Amino acid sequence: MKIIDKPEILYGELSTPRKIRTRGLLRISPGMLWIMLFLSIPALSLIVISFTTRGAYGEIEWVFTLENYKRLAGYSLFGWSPDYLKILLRSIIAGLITTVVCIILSYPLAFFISTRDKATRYLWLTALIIPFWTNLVIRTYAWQIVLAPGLPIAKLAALLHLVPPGSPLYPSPFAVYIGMISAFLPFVALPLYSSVEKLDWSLVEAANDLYCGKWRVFHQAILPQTLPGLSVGAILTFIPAMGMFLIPDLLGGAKYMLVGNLIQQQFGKSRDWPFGAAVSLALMSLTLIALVILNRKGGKMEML
Amino acid sequence: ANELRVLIWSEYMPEDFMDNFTKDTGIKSRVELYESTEELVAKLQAGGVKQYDVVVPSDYIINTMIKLNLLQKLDHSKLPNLANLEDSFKNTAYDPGNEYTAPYQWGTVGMLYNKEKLGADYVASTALFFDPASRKGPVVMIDSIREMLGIALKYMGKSVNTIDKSDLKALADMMIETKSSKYFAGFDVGTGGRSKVVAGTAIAALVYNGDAMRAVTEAPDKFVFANPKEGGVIWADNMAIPAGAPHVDYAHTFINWVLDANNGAALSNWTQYATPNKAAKEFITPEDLSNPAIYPSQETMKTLEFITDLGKDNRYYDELWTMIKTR
Amino acid sequence: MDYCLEALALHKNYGEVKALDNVDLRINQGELFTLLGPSGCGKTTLLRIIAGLETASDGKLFLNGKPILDIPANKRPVNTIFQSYALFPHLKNYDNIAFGLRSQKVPETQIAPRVAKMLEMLELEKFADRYPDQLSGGQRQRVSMARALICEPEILLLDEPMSALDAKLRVQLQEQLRRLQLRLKKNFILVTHDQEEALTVSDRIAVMKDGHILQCGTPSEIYNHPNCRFVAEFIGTANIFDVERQGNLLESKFGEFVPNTMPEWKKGSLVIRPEGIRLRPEKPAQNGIRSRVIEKYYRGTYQNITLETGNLRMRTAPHRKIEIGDQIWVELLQESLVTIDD
Amino acid sequence: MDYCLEALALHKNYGEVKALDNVDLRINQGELFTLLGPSGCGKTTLLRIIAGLETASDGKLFLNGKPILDIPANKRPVNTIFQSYALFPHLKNYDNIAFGLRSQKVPETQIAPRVAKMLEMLELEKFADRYPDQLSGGQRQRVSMARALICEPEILLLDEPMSALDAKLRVQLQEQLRRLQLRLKKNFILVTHDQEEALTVSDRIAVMKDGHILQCGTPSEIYNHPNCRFVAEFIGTANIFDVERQGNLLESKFGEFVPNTMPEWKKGSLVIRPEGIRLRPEKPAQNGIRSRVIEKYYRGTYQNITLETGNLRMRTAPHRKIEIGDQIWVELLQESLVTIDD
Amino acid sequence: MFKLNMRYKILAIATYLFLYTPLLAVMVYSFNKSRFGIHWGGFSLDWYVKLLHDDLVIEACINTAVLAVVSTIIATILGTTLAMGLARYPWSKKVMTFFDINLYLPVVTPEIVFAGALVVAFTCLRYISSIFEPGLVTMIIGHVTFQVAFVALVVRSRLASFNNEIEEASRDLYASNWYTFRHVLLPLMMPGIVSGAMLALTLSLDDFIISFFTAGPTSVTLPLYIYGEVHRGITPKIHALSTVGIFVTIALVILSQRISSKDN
Ligand SMILES: Nc1ncnc2c1ncn2[C@@H]1O[C@H](COP(=O)(O)OP(=O)(O)OP(=O)(O)O)[C@@H](O)[C@H]1O
Ligand SMILES: Nc1ncnc2c1ncn2[C@@H]1O[C@H](COP(=O)(O)OP(=O)(O)OP(=O)(O)O)[C@@H](O)[C@H]1O
Ligand SMILES: NCCCCNCCCN
Ligand SMILES: [Mg+2]
Ligand SMILES: [Mg+2]
Repeated sequence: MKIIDKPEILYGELSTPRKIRTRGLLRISPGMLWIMLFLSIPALSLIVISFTTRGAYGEIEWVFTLENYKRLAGYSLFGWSPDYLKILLRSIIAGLITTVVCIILSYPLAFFISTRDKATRYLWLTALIIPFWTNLVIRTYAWQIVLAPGLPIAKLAALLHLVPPGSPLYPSPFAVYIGMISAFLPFVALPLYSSVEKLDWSLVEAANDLYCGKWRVFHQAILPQTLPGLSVGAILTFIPAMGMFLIPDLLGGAKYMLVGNLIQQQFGKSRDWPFGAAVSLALMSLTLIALVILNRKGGKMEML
Repeated sequence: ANELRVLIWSEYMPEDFMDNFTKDTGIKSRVELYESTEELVAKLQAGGVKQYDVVVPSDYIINTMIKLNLLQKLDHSKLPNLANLEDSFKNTAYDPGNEYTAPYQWGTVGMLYNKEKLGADYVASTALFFDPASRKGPVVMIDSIREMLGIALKYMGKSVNTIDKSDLKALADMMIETKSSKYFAGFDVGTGGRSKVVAGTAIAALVYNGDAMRAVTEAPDKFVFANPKEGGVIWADNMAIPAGAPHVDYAHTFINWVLDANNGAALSNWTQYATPNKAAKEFITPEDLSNPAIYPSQETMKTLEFITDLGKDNRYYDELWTMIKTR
Repeated sequence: MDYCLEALALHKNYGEVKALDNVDLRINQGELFTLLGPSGCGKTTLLRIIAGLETASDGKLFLNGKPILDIPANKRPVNTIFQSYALFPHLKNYDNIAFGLRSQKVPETQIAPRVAKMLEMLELEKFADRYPDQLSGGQRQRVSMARALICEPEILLLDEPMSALDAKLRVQLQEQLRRLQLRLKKNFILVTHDQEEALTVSDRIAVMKDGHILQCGTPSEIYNHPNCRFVAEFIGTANIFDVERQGNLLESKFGEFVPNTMPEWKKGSLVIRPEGIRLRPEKPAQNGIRSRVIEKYYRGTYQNITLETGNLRMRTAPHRKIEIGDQIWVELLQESLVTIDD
Repeated sequence: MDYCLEALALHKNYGEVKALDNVDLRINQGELFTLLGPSGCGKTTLLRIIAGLETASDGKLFLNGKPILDIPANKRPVNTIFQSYALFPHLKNYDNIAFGLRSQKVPETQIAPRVAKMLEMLELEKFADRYPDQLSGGQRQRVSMARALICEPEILLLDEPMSALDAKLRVQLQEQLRRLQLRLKKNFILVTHDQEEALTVSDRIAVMKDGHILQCGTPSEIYNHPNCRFVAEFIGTANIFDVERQGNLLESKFGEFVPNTMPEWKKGSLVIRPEGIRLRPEKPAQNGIRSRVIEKYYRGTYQNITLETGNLRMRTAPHRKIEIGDQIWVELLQESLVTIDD
Repeated sequence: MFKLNMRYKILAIATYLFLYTPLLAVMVYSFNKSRFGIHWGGFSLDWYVKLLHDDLVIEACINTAVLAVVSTIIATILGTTLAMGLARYPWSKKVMTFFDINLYLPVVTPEIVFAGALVVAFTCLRYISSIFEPGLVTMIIGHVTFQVAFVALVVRSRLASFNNEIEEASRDLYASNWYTFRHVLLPLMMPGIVSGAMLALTLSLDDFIISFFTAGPTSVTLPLYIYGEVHRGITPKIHALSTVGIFVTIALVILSQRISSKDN
């Protein structure tokens, strides 16, 4: 950047471009360097690590190899089986289902809150924020109680022969989804609510005026208007849900592991950083792809 | 802070144990917990090596830890109580001559089950887990790589340390089938599985004997611990000092203190694990000493096997485990 | 009896608020009818009831003789042009215009020519492929008009369609609207609070206040013969004095005036428009006031002059050169004097 | 030489765009000077350079004879009223008004009476304790004015201060602004693109286009004697014909006209304002056109009539009753004809 | 106006129930006398009493609070200056893109990957200085890393929401740089700073993974403690602890809404 240092006025201040840039850099540096030092650069170094080898005892050996990616693609010591690809796919599906269900539940919720009168609306909104702020560990293990055998839900399931009597409903994919949906619901409902609150009702009326039935009113007048909130919600749900560790850990056990658990295992018990790095990068790529798609669908990063 | 930091399995010492240690030695202490051998190693590798003074790894992992430079040698001059040990524990295969470690407790991995659900004359068998026809209710398996797979190998009649690929393949298939059964109630750490059986969430769990025994002692007519007839895993946990321990002196003091006859007995009397301390034996609760769940009989001993470090081949078990869990 | 629209004793309450209070309204076939009134007088409410976007609390409403209050909005042959236009931002203008036909499941083959005709009629051909936010305010209004007109409604409702536009554009579009209506010979009901707009484009005007209709008539009836003080003040500039009848003179504190026709009442008001006031070089035969100029503004086409006569200020728009401070004679033209009972 | 403000050959480029292109400007002491021009002509740019919120690319600028281009905004004795008012939303109106004094470290004991005086002068006493967002547009404008005036600037700059207001309020505030300026005898520079506003309040007007000043003069000079076609068209309504000089007649395709004074040129334009046009019952002595009425709009105080004469349309504001289709005679008053060299 | 169909109303209320059922279950079972399972052994406050006497729990509470508060303060200061630097200077497009990528990275990186990256970072940095040994410091660093981005984004959008004229008006009214910052910019940014800080606080309190991977022996926080206990078998003591946590959350939510409603 070449800078001709002659007086310039910015925001009313008579100064020079160089002075202004220096001051700007001064302000940006601490935060920016912090992020780069502790996230950007380490994240980049994961790329390097993903090509190294795990030593016999769990140390990194600086022997460069494609082994980790091969393993990810399914080539294991026991022949080919696409376990890890399946887990990635399962994570995407888990993210999708969670997002879709949250969206379906959030619409009535958002409209419900926005149609309360001023005084109680605040209460309903607060009631939505409280679980949102409660630590996820608490919210998640709490389902272990609710789904325990002997309580109504498990009894009902046993009655319907969905599980053997006396069994808990967790660990199971069902429990994972219950946990995921309750954890992420507010992430969709809150931005959606702010969209709904700003809704231009005249469009709904125009649609009505122009002979629309209910579904067409929703599709043409409500959906497009709430799309911004919806895509923020979708981003805030899909990405973390896909990489979720805690909920499958506490509610899925080994029955419904997601890629987050796989990564955790590699950086934890298996002490296989190279493979952990490879899986992390796979997840990161999925995230970026999801972002690109959602961005195109109208989500604005700024709204996060 | 100037204190002894112990990183140890949960529920592995009486509640007043560390207080007594402080009373006796004037050294303050802090205890942190882990639930599996692998977790311990991961923790030390992720920086814990400079954070803790005493850790309690199990037999088979010690070689790995030494190779990873996670442990330092013991200073025997500061450990006169090493003499109290049983002879068999003075020269173990995994650490001959107690160069790095001193034994803490030993025990087995077996079955805790609910007598009310399985009948008073039930003979403990891992078929309850692995044989589709024998399954009777929700069961919890142990979230510990080598031990879980070891028990499964024992059910298959194989060695817990096999590296035969076809055996391992069969092992994987069996585990995956078991996991997909509707009676599979998850992999839990030892104490966790124990709690689920006690809470009634499962009818049986694979757990460490001492953890189970404490529940059995509380409700002897309800719960039973037994080593499965197909055989199981035997193990010994050992005190060791991480390479970067901040208070090496305290660590030696503590290890020596634990090896004291009285303290060793107090420990085992609470944990209801077997003691490696010959001198302590005389203070051990007599019922425990004669309890085959704690001190297995000679015949049972023959069915039990120690896990060993497989070096480079550990990798088979790691990958297998990841595979099983992710399926 | 062939009113296009007839409302009888319409009422609408929002809790305590009486948004419409016994409104009777008859709209003839093919006229451009305007609802004029200050903010909050109930214009939008009335329009929305006609459109079916709001229920009436009481009363009857007939469209071409048939009661329609029970028909939902999406089944009424009535279309609305919303104040904000309410164009669907995610649809191209073409699709916006086709919207109403598509929701009625008109086959696409019929839609295309009808949209094309509309685009042509409203000179929107160039913009068919754009999105509404790529249009100027006036263009958007035309799209919104096309979107409503394509459905061939019995009545087109327009809720302050110009209020968001700037003055120049507003004037242009008013003229355009009027021409369109004359050409289509359709019923338009226009809501506005802009008096000039109402006077410019309407066949007939209803002046509303507080949920009532005060006066209903042609622009010149309403301008020249307001039936009450509110209408006189609300529309155009009016000078209003309190007067008392004394024989065949009306007496005010500024002098005595002779109106065209003597009112019945004893005390009332006299209304005169600025253009009914003439400057005179000397005392006129009757209805004269002598006064001093205290303020004047040059406004391009005319000067706005404020006279001081006691406490009374009047405005007039003369062409003669006048300076502040001048003493002048003013005549209130007899034929322009309107008497009003308060 | 006692100009309050003098700009010599000011230039301002934004990359390729020449926002100001050789602007010369002289503003006398105590006058309300208006910069008038279409959007994008550089009005704001010029104002901001005067305020010190923008650098000039070239040229000189003197305030009371002293060059000021190198003085930063916060040291220039010039204050601005921003289009959005730019009131500090987190400060009460009192503190907004006191802001300029506080930032100059005037002791609080002196601030209080000065603010009080300002509040009184602008009738804002009641609002001192409110926040700006609790005020109406007009009140906000007054606070913004008070905030600037309390600093007793040499020049007060106003950038379209009325553009955000509705028509009625705008007219009120224009009058108020003018009264205030007359009372204070301060220099005001007003920016607007509203011609009527400019004509109403200014002592002098500079009409700008594309970064140039086209004409500078009093309102009536500019209205009655536009020096170019752009000025004529931009201000008020004007009828403009192409004409050619033939002896002492100006010939157009609608007939021959006799102007007040004969222009030098051969081909040029003839400008006439609507009020210079009269309807005549029969052919006038000179400057007459015969034509048919094709459109009329009732506008309350007058009718707007469009005549068709070939392709030419003209507007006039008569009081006679006229119907569409009538054939009428029209006279262009000689004294109202202005000749322009293109 | 718009009226909500009864069916949707019921669905909405059912959704609320769904969100609150687990929380209520935790609260109810925190008063259960029996130690294991959901068998109801009678009402008891013992578990709350036990909490008060558990040094580890108390230490975990203190750690949680210290971690949340300290990281929030650091992140708020860094994030605010960062936002000002980004919003108030005419960076070229390329430079801005670079900044933006770094800024959004913490927002979009899956937590678990973030944690992995941090583990790698700290392992390397440990060779440089011992302050990167696992403990409160590394946890704070980890938390600040994602908080700072959120604070910066919130404050930046606040800065973008008021136009330059405000700042110009201040200069026009004879204010110096410092005076403008202190009396105009800062107060105007305040709502953004406060809500950014609130967001940062929430994120810190809600975090588990980052803490899990960066904690040391003396820096166990409540979520870590609860997670550990849950694996060993949940007891009413954990329910009691969680119940306290839920009520602290409620208090915080209400407090923050008070603050933000004052700001507006
Ligand atoms: N949904 C509502 N609830 C309560 N009162 C309402 C509602 N809608 C309108 N009103 C009230 O009814 C009255 C008439 O409102 P309406 O919108 O018809 O006025 P308007 O004449 O269109 O005014 P404007 O020119 O401002 O649009 C007003 O006093 C308004 O406050
Ligand atoms: N910061 C800028 N960068 C580039 N071009 C600019 C900038 N500011 C103004 N311009 C250009 O300079 C010209 C004059 O702008 P200016 O704002 O002075 O117009 P204006 O007369 O005030 O118009 P308006 O009535 O719309 O406010 C315009 O063409 C505008 O596009
Ligand atoms: N709760 C204490 C459990 C201790 C068990 N140690 C077992 C080690 C087996 N490798
Ligand atoms: Mg309205
Ligand atoms: Mg401008």
